[in-house]
Amino acid sequence: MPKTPNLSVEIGGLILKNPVITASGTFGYGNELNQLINLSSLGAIIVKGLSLEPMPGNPPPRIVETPCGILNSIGLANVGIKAFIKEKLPALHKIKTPIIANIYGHSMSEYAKITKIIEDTEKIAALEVNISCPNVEKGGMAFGTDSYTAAKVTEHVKKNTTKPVIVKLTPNVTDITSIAVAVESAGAQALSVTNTILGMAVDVPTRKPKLANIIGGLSGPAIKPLALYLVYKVANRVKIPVIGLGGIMNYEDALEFLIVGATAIQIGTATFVNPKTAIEVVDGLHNYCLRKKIHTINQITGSLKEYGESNEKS
Amino acid sequence: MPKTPNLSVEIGGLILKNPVITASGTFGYGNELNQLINLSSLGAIIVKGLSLEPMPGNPPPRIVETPCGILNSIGLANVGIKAFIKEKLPALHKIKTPIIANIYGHSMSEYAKITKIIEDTEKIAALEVNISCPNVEKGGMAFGTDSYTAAKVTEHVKKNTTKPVIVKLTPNVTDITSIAVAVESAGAQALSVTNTILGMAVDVPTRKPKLANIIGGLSGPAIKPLALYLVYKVANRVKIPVIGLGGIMNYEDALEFLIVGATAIQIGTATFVNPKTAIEVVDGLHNYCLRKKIHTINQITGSLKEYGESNEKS
Amino acid sequence: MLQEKTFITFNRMIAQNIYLMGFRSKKMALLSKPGQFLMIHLVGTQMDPLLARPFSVHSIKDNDILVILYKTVGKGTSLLSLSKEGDTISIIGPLGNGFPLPGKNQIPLLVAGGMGIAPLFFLSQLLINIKKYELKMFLGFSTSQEIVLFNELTSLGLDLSIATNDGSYGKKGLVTDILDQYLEKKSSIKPMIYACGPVDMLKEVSLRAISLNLTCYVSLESQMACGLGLCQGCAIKANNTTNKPYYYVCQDGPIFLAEMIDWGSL
Amino acid sequence: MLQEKTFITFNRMIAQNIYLMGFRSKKMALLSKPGQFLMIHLVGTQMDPLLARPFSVHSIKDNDILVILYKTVGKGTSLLSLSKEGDTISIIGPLGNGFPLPGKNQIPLLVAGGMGIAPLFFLSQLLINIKKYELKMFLGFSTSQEIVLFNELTSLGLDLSIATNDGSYGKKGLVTDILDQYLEKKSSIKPMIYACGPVDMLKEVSLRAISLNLTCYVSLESQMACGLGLCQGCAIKANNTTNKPYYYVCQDGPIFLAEMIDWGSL
Ligand SMILES: Cc1cc2nc3c(=O)[nH]c(=O)nc-3n(C[C@H](O)[C@H](O)[C@H](O)COP(=O)(O)OP(=O)(O)OC[C@H]3O[C@@H](n4cnc5c(N)ncnc54)[C@H](O)[C@@H]3O)c2cc1C
Ligand SMILES: Cc1cc2nc3c(=O)[nH]c(=O)nc-3n(C[C@H](O)[C@H](O)[C@H](O)COP(=O)(O)OP(=O)(O)OC[C@H]3O[C@@H](n4cnc5c(N)ncnc54)[C@H](O)[C@@H]3O)c2cc1C
Ligand SMILES: Cc1cc2nc3c(=O)[nH]c(=O)nc-3n(C[C@H](O)[C@H](O)[C@H](O)COP(=O)(O)O)c2cc1C
Ligand SMILES: Cc1cc2nc3c(=O)[nH]c(=O)nc-3n(C[C@H](O)[C@H](O)[C@H](O)COP(=O)(O)O)c2cc1C
Ligand code: FES
Ligand code: FES
Repeated sequence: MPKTPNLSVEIGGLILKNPVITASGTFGYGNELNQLINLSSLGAIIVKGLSLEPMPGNPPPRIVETPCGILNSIGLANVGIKAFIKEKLPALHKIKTPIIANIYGHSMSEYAKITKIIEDTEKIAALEVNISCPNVEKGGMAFGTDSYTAAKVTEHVKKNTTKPVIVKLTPNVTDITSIAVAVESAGAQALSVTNTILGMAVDVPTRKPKLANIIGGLSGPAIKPLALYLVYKVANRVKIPVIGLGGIMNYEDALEFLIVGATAIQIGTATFVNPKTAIEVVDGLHNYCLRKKIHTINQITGSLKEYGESNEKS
Repeated sequence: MPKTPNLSVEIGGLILKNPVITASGTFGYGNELNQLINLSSLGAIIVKGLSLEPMPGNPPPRIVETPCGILNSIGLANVGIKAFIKEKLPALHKIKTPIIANIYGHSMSEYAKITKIIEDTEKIAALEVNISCPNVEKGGMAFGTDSYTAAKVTEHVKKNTTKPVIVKLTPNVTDITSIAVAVESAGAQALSVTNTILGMAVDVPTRKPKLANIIGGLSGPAIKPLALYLVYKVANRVKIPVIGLGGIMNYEDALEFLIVGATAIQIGTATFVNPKTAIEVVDGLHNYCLRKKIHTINQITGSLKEYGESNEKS
Repeated sequence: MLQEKTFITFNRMIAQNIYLMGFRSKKMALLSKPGQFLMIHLVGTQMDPLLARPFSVHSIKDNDILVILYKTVGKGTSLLSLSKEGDTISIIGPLGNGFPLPGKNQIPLLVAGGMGIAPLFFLSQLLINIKKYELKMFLGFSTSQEIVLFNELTSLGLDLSIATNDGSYGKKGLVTDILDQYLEKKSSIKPMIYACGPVDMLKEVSLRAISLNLTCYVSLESQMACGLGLCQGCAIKANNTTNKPYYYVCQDGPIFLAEMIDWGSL
Repeated sequence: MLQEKTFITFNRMIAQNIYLMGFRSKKMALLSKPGQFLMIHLVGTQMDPLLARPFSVHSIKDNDILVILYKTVGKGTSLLSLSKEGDTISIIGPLGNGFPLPGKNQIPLLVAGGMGIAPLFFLSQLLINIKKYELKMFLGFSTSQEIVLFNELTSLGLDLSIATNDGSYGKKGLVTDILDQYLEKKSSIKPMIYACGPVDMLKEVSLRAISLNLTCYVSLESQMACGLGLCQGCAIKANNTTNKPYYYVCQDGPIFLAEMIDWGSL
């Protein structure tokens, strides 16, 4: 009888039962799909980006579909860290899946303050630090496009928590590896690669931008080739685990990210298309490992072969 | 009777009868589609990137389809500038469309040498300087990711020619406007925005990269939102004309680029999907102008409205 | 909220670019209330168009067939119009809040512009079946060719007043014109209004209702990525007398009280 | 080279995952030679899959219907298999060089592996019609269920030898095994070989032909973006005795002399 494959992975000391995580901003506050899927089957849940104070977000339209992708300019609309803990988190208490808070600050000290609040919140298992949001004026992506400030934000967060710290990088840079290395040196225990790419769209009849904010972040299958490349580059450069995301629609896409070096993956836009995607990816990975007699999913991470190499082993 | 709209545009002193140009690397050496379309109807033809010596290009596979896009790692396979002039250019002599040479050098001095050869070649109307190819090891994109070297390459080319010099930028940078400004100051008379985005793809069954070169350049509709954003940013920053490209599939896409500030546009990957795309875009723009009573296409360039603005005028 | 892969039982054009489509789902049919909507995705491996599209529940047939009424306006709806009986589609629903029913002494009045008839048909079925009202409906279309479901509505027993922009049927003008006439004439009656249609029409109806102090529910649309409360994409500006800056159409709506919305922002 | 939008006249499954499809184009039918190919695109506004797909001309019916034989292996071919009589498709062709015909004293021998039968069927029709050869064809399939066109080939008058990997029909083994047997037995005959099939098979056939000094034409495939000589994508490594580093399958091929190719790179 085939052995049940071990899908568990470790991210900065946190053990996930499988490498499939739901991406921030695409899974609400964690409980919205409670009626459709078994949330406890997920590797982890990353909730909507949280700021110290509530943020209203950008004026609508905030979403527009583009070829094989979507542009969003949500602008980090969120209820704020305190309301999240008070009003949203209790619904997740019964769920046996680590909850990861995605945090965003307008300044270094805001990052520190949110971190302190989370440090005291038992149900939050880890932090994902968003230094790469393209949709807010102050801070946001600016923190993530420069090695020095990226490292500084990381330090501010690290100083204030004992929980694992994941830093989420932006693809909108000339050299993502220098930022990855800086953030690693500053103490990040994992990296999420990648946030959205900058983009825009125009409504020809009215000659207006399709997003009220003019500019938005591109996600979905359209960006998968870029995301995969960035994960490949970063994973070959840092020692900490890389969590890959960008356009993953099914378990085969997830495998591509693992193969180029990701330890875990996140499902973002795909959840909008099919809310069961993350669950189906968990099942798909499980069955793939069974079929291929792979005992632990870690064996897949970084298993990319040379082009000319023979493929007898697989 | 409605007046025939004036579609002509000017790029660095060169007058094109319409703003529709075929993009380098997607239109061969200019004459391949001679049997299918009337080449003289095009605004201009940019031929495959040419180097001083012939280049073999990268090993195959060089092309892979991705969601709404393609990744290529051609590696600037070309016959070299001399063979181009001797063997390919004569076929274009009867065509009443400006021929633009896209050039690529492994070093500053190679850029200068190719430029000199082109300066003496009457049929070549202008140069497009590729400082943004992701598919070659030396030079290539490296020249285009740094303001200083980008400006230096531009100077080397400018010094050796009286023909209009267009510089083609890469999207793989943190701040494209700083490069655009540097290149403008160095004397470029126009900018092409944008070349391909870096990307990769993995074949799961064999765990090998789908491209032998591992990494390639992403083009096609998938990148349109990013390309449009970059054109918008650059056009708002420089005084010289911007030629927009990236995922244009039809005349409406072309209009989006004009509206955000492009003076002309290029058709790349779309020609693979439908070789008549460029011609159909010319017709589409013509009919749009007729329908909307727009006398000269220049009126559309940079006509983006604010989101809240009323749209009575259009 | 359910997610199901199911089969199309019919898909037919009932007017230029306007289609009625049915698909079987007993469970979802049982749960659906007028004003709620479904997210519909054609099943396939193609990723363009990428997202599911929202459609109101238009009616329930034979207790187990959900019916939508839709107009082809772009890629997604054009593709939908090509699908045939027996094709598979994926639906999530019912979503959103649905129309609150009238109170004991409230007299409902339905106002539909164009495709706004889609959810109001289901509502009128319910109102007539449950409460046996003398139900009045004002309909606006751009032209007579776009008038759909005339017979169905009439045989339900509705009292219809129709306006067309080009005057090709009924009163020439906007649906708000005939509504105005009615409200002026019968100023003693204080009906409650249910409205669905283009945003400009909803705005006009709402402003009237607010100024006349009438209860008015509108069914709003906005760009949706998920329909499920995950993306925060479907924001619509709240009237500034409330403390929420934005409502989310998929969760807080799509049915709103007229005075909840900042109409100036739309 | 022509580009046409035309109609599918038939599209039917002839074996598991294998389809024959015809579409009308008198002009293209007139121009097409065996070994040439078409770029085929389903007409529509969807952009996934994005590119057209290359298929060999499999035969010409009634002088004006182009026929292709294809196997569903991915997105594009699966979509193609769903299209029906009357659907519109866009084709560009004929493309590529086609098979050179045998010289006066050359005896042609056809070797097909799996879908390699697609272009060789057209070639065998032509050879039999024009030259009245005693035409021998070696066919390899993975299993008997994949054997297609057996009756058609037999009634053309071809002398067929079949191998299947699993031995479910004919000789158990590879098509090269039965070819080897033949070449050994009839070592006095110096046939010229036309081969099409999976690259590993073509490699084996080519290496034999080269060592026996036989003229051998192979029909090669590679990843194509355009099929038209625009993209330089379809490169295939040239044998290093030539001065071109790469051939382009769409322009220099898809038919190559065995010795032109660097088989070690494939
Ligand atoms: C809650 C809700 C219920 C709806 N019910 C119905 C219904 O019962 N019948 C019906 O015909 N339509 C209904 N719609 C609108 C329908 O969802 C859109 O027409 C459809 O999504 C358009 O898809 P498309 O791919 O054809 O168009 P696209 O190619 O996506 O867009 C074409 C045009 O339609 C506009 N558009 C796209 N999506 C929307 C949207 N969600 N709201 C408003 N405009 C949009 C675009 O801006 C564009 O101008 C409803 C929308 C919502 C939010
Ligand atoms: C000149 C030429 C003639 C051809 N003639 C025929 C024919 O007559 N009948 C037939 O069934 N097929 C033929 N092919 C192959 C056919 O083009 C591919 O099977 C088809 O493009 C696959 O498209 P897809 O979207 O279904 O698969 P995809 O989803 O694109 O790919 C599925 C799998 O097929 C492989 N593949 C994709 N395209 C090609 C290609 N061009 N060559 C080789 N492998 C590929 C991919 O690597 C992948 O493993 C020919 C190819 C060429 C180049
Ligand atoms: C609507 C939307 C909202 C998002 N909000 C956030 C956010 O609050 N914080 C964050 O770090 N990333 C946010 N993201 C980015 C996603 O988490 C993810 O990095 C990106 O979408 C790429 O993955 P995908 O292609 O799988 O969606 C958002 C993305 C979308 C589409
Ligand atoms: C196959 C291929 C080859 C290309 N070769 C070149 C080249 O030689 N020089 C160059 O400047 N750009 C080259 N490009 C980039 C295109 O000119 C264009 O910038 C890019 O494809 C984006 O436009 P598109 O999305 O319309 O294709 C190539 C693109 C493709 C797809
Ligand atoms: S549509 Fe996603 S939250 Fe409403
Ligand atoms: S497929 Fe484009 S050059 Fe051959």
